[in-house]
Amino acid sequence: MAILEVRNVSKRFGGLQALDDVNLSVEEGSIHAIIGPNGAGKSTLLNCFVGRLMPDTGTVLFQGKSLLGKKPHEINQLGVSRVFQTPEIFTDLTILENVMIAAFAKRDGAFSFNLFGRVKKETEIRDTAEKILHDVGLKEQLTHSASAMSRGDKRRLELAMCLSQDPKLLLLDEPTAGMARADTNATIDLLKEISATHNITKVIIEHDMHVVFSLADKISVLAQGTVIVEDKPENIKGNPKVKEAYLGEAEGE
Amino acid sequence: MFANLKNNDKLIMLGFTIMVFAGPIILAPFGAGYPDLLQRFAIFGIFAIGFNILFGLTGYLSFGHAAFLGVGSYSAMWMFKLLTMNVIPALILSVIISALFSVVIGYMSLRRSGIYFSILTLAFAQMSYNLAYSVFTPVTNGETGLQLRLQDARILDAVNTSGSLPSPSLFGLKLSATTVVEAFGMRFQFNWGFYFCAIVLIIMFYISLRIFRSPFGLMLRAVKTNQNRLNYTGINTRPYTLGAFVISGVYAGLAGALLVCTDPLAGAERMQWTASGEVVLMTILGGAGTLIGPVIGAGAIKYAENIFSKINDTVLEGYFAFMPETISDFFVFIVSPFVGEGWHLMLGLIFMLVVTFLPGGLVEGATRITGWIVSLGKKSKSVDANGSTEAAE
Amino acid sequence: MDAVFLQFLNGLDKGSAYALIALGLTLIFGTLGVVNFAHGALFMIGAFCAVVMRKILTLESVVLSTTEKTPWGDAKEIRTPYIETWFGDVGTTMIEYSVIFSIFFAIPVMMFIGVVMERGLIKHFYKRPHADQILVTFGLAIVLQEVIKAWFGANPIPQPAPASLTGSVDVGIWLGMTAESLVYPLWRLIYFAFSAIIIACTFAFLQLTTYGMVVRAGMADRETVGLLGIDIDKRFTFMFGLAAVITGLAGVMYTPILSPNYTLGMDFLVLCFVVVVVGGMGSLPGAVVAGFLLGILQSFAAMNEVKAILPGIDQIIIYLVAVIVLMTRPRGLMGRKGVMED
Amino acid sequence: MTKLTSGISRRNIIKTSAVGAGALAMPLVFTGSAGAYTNEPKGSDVTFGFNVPQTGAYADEGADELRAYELAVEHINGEGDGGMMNTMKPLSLKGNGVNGKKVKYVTGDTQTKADAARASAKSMIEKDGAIMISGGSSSGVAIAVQGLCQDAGVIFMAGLTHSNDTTGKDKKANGFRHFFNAYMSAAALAPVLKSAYGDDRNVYHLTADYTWGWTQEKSIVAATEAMGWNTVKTVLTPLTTKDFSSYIAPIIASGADTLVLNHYGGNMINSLTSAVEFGLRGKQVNGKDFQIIVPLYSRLMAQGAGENVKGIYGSTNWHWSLQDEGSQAFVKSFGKKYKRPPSQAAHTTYVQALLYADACERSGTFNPCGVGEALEGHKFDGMGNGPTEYRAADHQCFKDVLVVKGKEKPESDFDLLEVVEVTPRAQVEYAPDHEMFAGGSLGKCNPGA
Repeated sequence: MAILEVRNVSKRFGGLQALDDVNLSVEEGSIHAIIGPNGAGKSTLLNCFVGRLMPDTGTVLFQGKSLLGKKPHEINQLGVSRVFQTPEIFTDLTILENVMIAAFAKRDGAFSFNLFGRVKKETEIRDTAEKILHDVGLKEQLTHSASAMSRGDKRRLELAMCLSQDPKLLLLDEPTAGMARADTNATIDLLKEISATHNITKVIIEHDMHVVFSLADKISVLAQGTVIVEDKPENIKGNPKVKEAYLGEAEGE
Repeated sequence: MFANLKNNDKLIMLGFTIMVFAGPIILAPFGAGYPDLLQRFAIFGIFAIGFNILFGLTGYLSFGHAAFLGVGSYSAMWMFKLLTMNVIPALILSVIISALFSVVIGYMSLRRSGIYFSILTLAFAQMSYNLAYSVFTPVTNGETGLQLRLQDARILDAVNTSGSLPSPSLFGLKLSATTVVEAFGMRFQFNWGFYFCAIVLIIMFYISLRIFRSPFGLMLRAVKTNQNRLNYTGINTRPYTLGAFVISGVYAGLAGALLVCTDPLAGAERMQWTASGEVVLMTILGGAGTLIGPVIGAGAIKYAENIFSKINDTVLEGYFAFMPETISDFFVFIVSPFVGEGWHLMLGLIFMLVVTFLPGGLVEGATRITGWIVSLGKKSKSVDANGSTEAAE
Repeated sequence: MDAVFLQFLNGLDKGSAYALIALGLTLIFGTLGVVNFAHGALFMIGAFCAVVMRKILTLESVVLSTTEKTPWGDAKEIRTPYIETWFGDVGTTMIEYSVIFSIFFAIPVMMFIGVVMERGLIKHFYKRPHADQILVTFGLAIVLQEVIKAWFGANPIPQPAPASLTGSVDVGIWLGMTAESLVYPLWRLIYFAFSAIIIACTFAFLQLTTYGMVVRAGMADRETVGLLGIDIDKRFTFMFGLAAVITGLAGVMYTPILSPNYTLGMDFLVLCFVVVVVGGMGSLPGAVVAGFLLGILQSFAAMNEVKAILPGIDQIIIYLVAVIVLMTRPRGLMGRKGVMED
Repeated sequence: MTKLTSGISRRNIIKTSAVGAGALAMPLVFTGSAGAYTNEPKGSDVTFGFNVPQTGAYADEGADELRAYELAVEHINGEGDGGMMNTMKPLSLKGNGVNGKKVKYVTGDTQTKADAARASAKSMIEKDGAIMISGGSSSGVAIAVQGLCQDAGVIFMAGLTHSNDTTGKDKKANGFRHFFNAYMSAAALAPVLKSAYGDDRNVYHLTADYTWGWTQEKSIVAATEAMGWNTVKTVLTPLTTKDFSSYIAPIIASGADTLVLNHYGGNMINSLTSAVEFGLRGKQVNGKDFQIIVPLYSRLMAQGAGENVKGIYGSTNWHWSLQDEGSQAFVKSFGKKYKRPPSQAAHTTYVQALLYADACERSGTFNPCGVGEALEGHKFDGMGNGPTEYRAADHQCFKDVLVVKGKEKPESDFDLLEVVEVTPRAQVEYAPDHEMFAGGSLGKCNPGA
């Protein structure tokens, strides 16, 4: 069954047709990658999922309900979590607090006037957070400030925040962007581990073929705002259309 | 950072309570142990604590909080004029009115962030001030300030036949009453008004402490760090920031009400933007985002305003009288531009120094000094050894 | 109709002061990213440059009179400005035109003050939060105004314009109206023309010179320009000085309209921040447009016909406009996205 | 073991023993006995509290007030040349302090804000033990501090306060005003204006939009309309206005031939500058020269407005060029010490300090009720304004009022106004229940304890 369905989505910025009649369907429990050369409209498409952008036409359905017009926090509360291209975390807070915030959001909803509760006494939330931090392999002192972490650890922390919410759908926006090969491999391993322990549908937006082919169950190739191919990884590799799309880019560069 | 220390909250509360209650004794040697200033310490402490909940936690810098202080004062004053001199109804009404006022202003201002938010709050406050001074004079009594009159209704109080104005009371206990004890050549003044304000201060400090420790407070701190991430984490930040805004508005309203409980006159100047600026200065001077910082900042500024401004040349000559005349004249000459009529200059310099060298405010200064003493203690043995060899030479 | 036109002129005049101050403030913000609460103080110091110039020109020789006495019995002092003793009538004329001389005096002084301020204090605050910048510059503003108070007292010091430039001009005739229907003070027209020239020069400098282009590029992306091997810091220091000069000149020329005293800076501080925010933080044309817009609206709000409908509107118009603009246009009239929203 | 109580209301003595202090296990030393009134002086000296604007736009005026206070204290203590102590009649002071006690003083900053002024006065009463408060430079401050002194049980000698309300609807038993008021300004000015400008004038008022402005406008409108002038329009201007051009411009089209500026301080300086700039003074309207009137003048304002004040009528409480014996003595004494002539603010505060001290000496006590009684209805001379009386009914001082004009050829920075007429007291006097002053009552004197 499709958990996320994108139907006929188009988006235009001034003279640029960023998305042109995109159709996509993500199966529950799968890892679905969206790839494409630079400027293909990957990020625009992702922003349409999470409420940052409003498509000109078409709909985005999550579990049969439209996501259009919903605010980012409402979409999150439906069970869609997101990892950013550069890790977005709360740098002034401790590592543990970062994850606890996500866990609170899951438990208490988008707003709770919990003025006199004590964060310290929320043992359940704390245990969940600690466990997930352990799962993602963060070995740092949990009461340390999140600001001094390495970029790789920040990525782990961000993943932990998402996982603590036990989302139905996890959106990963170029999770290995700007990483060295070794870090990229570590991230791939991490994502694999997580997939083994947490059965979460994932959509990965990626530029790096290596990452995509190691992880994805299904791949959609986006070029010039449209999906040119949607298939299993092994079939994508030899597809001439994909080659053309990437080669065209290569020539352009 | 005090907020992050895993100190025992009970210990903090106990220490704070003792310090506040002993205020009249501790501050007497510094010339600040008289009721009016003590009351101001407590009241502006409340104001700054409330401001800190908004600014210190969420990072939203409001330049219009004095408006809520003024609204609190006016509503309390009208309660004194119409209903009763008992302070409780006055406090209740000022809390309600300032909450309503801050919901309206907060709802509109919080639609913008950064300096746009600051300017919006400033604009609302300045409008309130300008109108209070002129067009709304029937409600505010404009320049002269809203005061008690013998003819006021006060429907719950017995008819006043004494011919003099009544003074605010707590169920018959007059807040203006003071017990004076003279000892060690000093006067210690224990005033009911101060103790009433002190109790409110302690309660409000406790509430602020609980907010700091609560999930709500955690969310507010997250707003300051990364509002975008918080939105994508499923948190609707608007009600959180509005909540913080209204809470701090209520703190301000309460402080305004206490101002007229201790001195029944509400002047429009307390709504001016400079008054809003003052609470910003208090909070940052003491240490924004820390629990105790705002109280210390409020105390420091009110002390400067009330004590430094009274040091004239005659007083200075008294200070330096132990020196030979030429030297004392020199010192008077050097110091006098910074006190008395020059106390603003002193204040300006202090801000510049504190902000430049102690971004965390006086609390950071205290932490550094403590750290320095501790490290000094560790080194003291080796220093001693060196010292003795030098002495031997 | 004439009344409306007259208020329009008044608005242009007020607006030109607002625009100049806001232009300076925006230059500082745009180039250095610093929120300068001491900006009002720069305006005030500019005005006091005119005061100092006049003081210098009127330095007096003091002779104790042998015949006349003061009411308290001391010998009376007979004071004559040196310049009159030396140059006679020419000296008297020089004193009269002191405002004009002040312009040339203020340029190096303000440039110096600006550079010292930037190198001595502001540069340490580039990486600090805006709240810190606001506080430290606010502290500086207090210090500067207290120093001025200590030297010149709290009372306003009149700085009359030269007699030949006071009087009024019949603007109506130029516009084809009947004579005497629209008469306007000459000095205010001069002020308007002066600020128009300064604004034009500033824009020309930024748009047409290579120096200005580099600065504008630096405003957009400091690091990249730095990578090109250009010492952008030095240029930004110069821009701070330039902003101080613009603001100071606004103050010098304003003295005949408003006798300066030490609170002048704080009086204009809030106003010029409102102007800048309404125009859009970091937008130079926005600052100018908003300056004139607010000046004109303020003048119209003061009209009796308007006040009859909305009592007290002249008390709040500036702030009301700020609220309406910010509610409908989140980044001011011409602001860029993402500026000062953290 | 003795206890002392003080505070705003002594009626309510809390019978608390010093348990709080005792619990600290300190050896307590108690001195003093219960006072009969607030801050009853126990030692060999007595403290006066001088509350003046030291910051803000009126700081120069405040500085001059402080100079005068310092001089007054010197004279009371028998130092210096004695100043007006030589001319004051009757005089009880002996030049050895007051009631045998040496006078000391403390100073505070009103910031020209009601709140700050009250805080400052309170600290002088509560901390420094001031027995009286004096000074100030605006009516809002004076009324606020007067109310405080009434509650605290000390005497308040108001400084510069010109609003009718100070001794009108806000009058207090513990407060006395030496300065004149808006009604008196209007009554003194009207005849002079009539003889100078005729009885057929169309007047336009610009009025500062707060209580003082309103009372002055009302007073001037009443007085000028009584002599036949027509009020064309009255316009309120925000206190914060700097550039008055928008308010001046409509006057030209209104058909008015006279402009009254009910402004004080910086407001007045700026509005007058704008009016002159727009050429109002050279104008001919209805066949008459356009005229500007500034009902309340001070020398500092005249200084700030420079050339523009020349020939403009107004009123003032006192001027140093007066030739009577008292004024001469004061100017001489002040000039010797500070090398400048005193302002009217200095005169007012100097005289008030002396009068207060004299009343204490006469009544033999510092008790506000005794002192108040001695001041009520007190008639004296030799203080610069001719025969003067502190009226018992409202504690307003009645004396001649000076009508002044901006001097055409000033000889120095201080020589800006010339006295054109000394309006006799009878002409400016009014009944205590005059409608502009009605609505308040003195209440009873409050000694605090």
